[in-house]
Amino acid sequence: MRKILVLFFLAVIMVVMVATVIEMPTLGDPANVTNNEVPRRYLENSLEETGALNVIASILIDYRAFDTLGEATVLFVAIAAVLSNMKAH
Amino acid sequence: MNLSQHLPALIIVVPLFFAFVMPLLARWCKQWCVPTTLGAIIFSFGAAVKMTFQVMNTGPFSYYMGNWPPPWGIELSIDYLTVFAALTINGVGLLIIWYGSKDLLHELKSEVIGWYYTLYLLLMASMTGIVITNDIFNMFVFFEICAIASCGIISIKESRDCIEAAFKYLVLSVLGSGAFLLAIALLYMVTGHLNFTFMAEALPDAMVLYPKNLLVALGLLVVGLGVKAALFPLHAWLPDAHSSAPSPSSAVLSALVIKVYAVAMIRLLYLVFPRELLGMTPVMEMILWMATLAIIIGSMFAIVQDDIKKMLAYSSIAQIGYVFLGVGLMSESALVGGILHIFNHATMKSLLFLVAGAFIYGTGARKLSELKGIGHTMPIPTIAFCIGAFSMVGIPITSGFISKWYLALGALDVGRPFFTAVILISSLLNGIYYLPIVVNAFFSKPEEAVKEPKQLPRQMLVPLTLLSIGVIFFGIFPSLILGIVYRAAQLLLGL
Amino acid sequence: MIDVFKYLILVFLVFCAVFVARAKNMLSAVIIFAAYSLMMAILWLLLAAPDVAITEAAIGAGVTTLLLVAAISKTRREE
Amino acid sequence: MEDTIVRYVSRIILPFVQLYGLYVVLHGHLSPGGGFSGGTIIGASMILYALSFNLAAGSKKLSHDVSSILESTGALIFAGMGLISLLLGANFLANRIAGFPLGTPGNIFSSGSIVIITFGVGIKVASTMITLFFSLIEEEHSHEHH
Amino acid sequence: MSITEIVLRLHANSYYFFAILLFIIGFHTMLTHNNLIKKVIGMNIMDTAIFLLFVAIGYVRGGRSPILEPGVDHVFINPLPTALILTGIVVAVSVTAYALSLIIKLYKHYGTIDAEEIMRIRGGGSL
Repeated sequence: MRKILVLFFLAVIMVVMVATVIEMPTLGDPANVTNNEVPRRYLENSLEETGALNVIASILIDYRAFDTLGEATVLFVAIAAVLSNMKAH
Repeated sequence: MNLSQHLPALIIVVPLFFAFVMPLLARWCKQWCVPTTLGAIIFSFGAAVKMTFQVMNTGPFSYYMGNWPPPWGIELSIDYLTVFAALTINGVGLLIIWYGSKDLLHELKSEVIGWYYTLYLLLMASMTGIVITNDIFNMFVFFEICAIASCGIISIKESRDCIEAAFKYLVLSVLGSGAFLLAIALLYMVTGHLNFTFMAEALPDAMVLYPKNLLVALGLLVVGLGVKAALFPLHAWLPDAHSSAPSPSSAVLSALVIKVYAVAMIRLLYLVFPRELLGMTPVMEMILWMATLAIIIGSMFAIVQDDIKKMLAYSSIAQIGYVFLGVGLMSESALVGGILHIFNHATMKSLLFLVAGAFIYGTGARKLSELKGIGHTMPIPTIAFCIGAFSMVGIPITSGFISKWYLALGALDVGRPFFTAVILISSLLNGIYYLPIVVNAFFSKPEEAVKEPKQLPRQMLVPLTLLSIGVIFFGIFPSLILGIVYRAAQLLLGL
Repeated sequence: MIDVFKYLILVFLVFCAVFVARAKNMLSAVIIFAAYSLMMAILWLLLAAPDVAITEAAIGAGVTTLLLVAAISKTRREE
Repeated sequence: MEDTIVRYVSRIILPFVQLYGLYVVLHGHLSPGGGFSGGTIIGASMILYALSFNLAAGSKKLSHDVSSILESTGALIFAGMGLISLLLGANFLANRIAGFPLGTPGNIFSSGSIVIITFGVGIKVASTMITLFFSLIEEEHSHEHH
Repeated sequence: MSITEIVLRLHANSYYFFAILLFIIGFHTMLTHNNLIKKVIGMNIMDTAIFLLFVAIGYVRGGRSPILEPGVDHVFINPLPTALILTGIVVAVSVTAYALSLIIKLYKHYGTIDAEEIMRIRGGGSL
């Protein structure tokens, strides 16, 4: 019974999501709204603004470095949680 | 270098920095752990106070990480709501860990206490980050830190219930974050921005072109944040997690962590999504009804509990309902009541959990039936409990009364007296489960278990006293905090 | 041509995801999951995101698998 | 896992894997990769070492003290670079505006704070992966006395 | 909208479609399986599906990976989603490690990693 209920629930989600996928902006279209001034500046100015050839690295560690500090912190908190859990018992 | 100009970054980074140092301190100079933790949180609290004055004098401002302006870099936004939340988090968090510095010694094994402070500092930093950031992906990263750290301070205790509760909490948190990340993807796809301000500008256009994307994203956001904030049908993890954890963890989880997600939800719904979209869908109405059910059913569950911490945990489900009631009613007074309740519930629920911890510390008893007559043997914690309980019920001159008053007024403002009735009924229900404890504590003969309690050390008594004074003080002089809450509500509603 | 390749990988991913759920032996579930991660890394190469592909191959297929195997070796192997 | 062939092969392979990991870390700003992937590769090579010889040897190679120092150091390098840019008069985690020299694009020592932070992240991730694995696999020694 | 049009749209957005499909499968594994390690694997599948969706947003037809060559002009993909997902992957592995350590401890205390059996031992509730 529970399994059928879960399947029904997931089917509903699937239908809604597929309807959304049909409406979504076409994948890979250069005219998509995501290709706005944000990636343009990353791609055109990152060399002179950060000096890195790999644009991903310049986003990761310069433009959005605070995210990456958070990411390093996630690893740190995982260590803290795992070690405290393993030592406590 | 002008330090005060960088306070928005330092309020997050200083606790983070000392959290990174903490394992080294715990290994080689143990006695420095507590002063470092307290110092870092005092710094953050001071920064929050300084920024409050700045905001009240000169208006909201923002801070650009790495000097990159918003659509490219990460922006921290300091406005009335964020600074209010940062103040609450760091102020209450400071008192809780001050209390915890003694209480943890008997609840945890000595080799993990250093890790507890690490996790606590990370939790503080991430909560401040969640409320202060103006970037949705940055918020997601802080969500994850917050989720793991808050599970970590549950599973650190040596008991199998804690492990099980932490696992349940982790799984549901991860589901919530997954829904949130999917929502970010859907929103980014149609707006091209991650910054709240820029997203808000792009959304009205996107709403015309891609309505389904936005509706699905809205649904995912409400569900994802609802799971984390324990909004009514999604609260299954809360009672176990909050009752089995060490008392300081219960206090911080109930008082602060679930509130932080409520603040995130308020900011997203009011500042990012266009008002027409919210009007088009019944999402606010749904939040309203979920909040109502939370208030009634949470209180009912709390009545039948015998374990004091479990009762307080169920009461938290009811109390988060008040916050969301204020969110859903969408009137100025109701929003003021909801936001004010974030602060008021943080103080009174942390007070109650810490008193419960003090009872357990003193007598080892956690059943309500064993705590009869405790007022004779542990007078100060019991008086503190009375103050917290009165505030929960909403008796005048306590702070709980003020926020309920504003919520009731807000419900009348929008012409829905039904919700005023809900607030009254829930006060009655709160009375049913809090007042017998108070009465039994003072007017029954002491039970065997509570006859000769351990004396509470000063580090535990002072935070309890300060919190009870705070509950009374903000009940008598609410204007001190209402000024900033009013401005926050006006900013959110665009008045 | 590249479309056919893409669909092959995508369908393979779906099969992997289904068989992970159905596998009775935990170790084989983990191995299938490692294959899933590697295929995902290849898909990300197709999407011109080599950084994510390298990271996924090292973390998803490497470290996550190791951690899962470690957990299985400490618990039970059969479902 | 006391197999001669495994030991022999891993003894040959390990230096190359570690060299590759170091390359990925140090060239993070020039080619795909970076602190996270490179650090994971180095960490995985240490785990391979531990698995093919025995766990005690692996643990000895990187004792708990060392790994906790490395983790904190990596994270502190990151946060420290941010604080240094505060001292230099820019906002937190600024690079060029804080006055870090960008150097010639294409060199290993270019792009200011990026290369230092990548190195710090590499250290941190490598030691984190090792610690996570060993803490999951290790027998607990403390559970007799409670 | 006719069937052909729907199929064409799904073909154009095939990555999105399969990402959603994988998400649902992972979610299903997480909801219905009692084995806790299976739940963790399902969680990972769910996460990678979201990452696939996110990376696909950044794709631009005919674009190259954003490694600059001074003096040469190419069409590049949008680098922002790629950078975000690098963060996401590390987050996922941290959560996995912590969840597994909890599972090992659950096994030590209850002698099983089956959610229903654990519930039976504790009495009541659901995991």
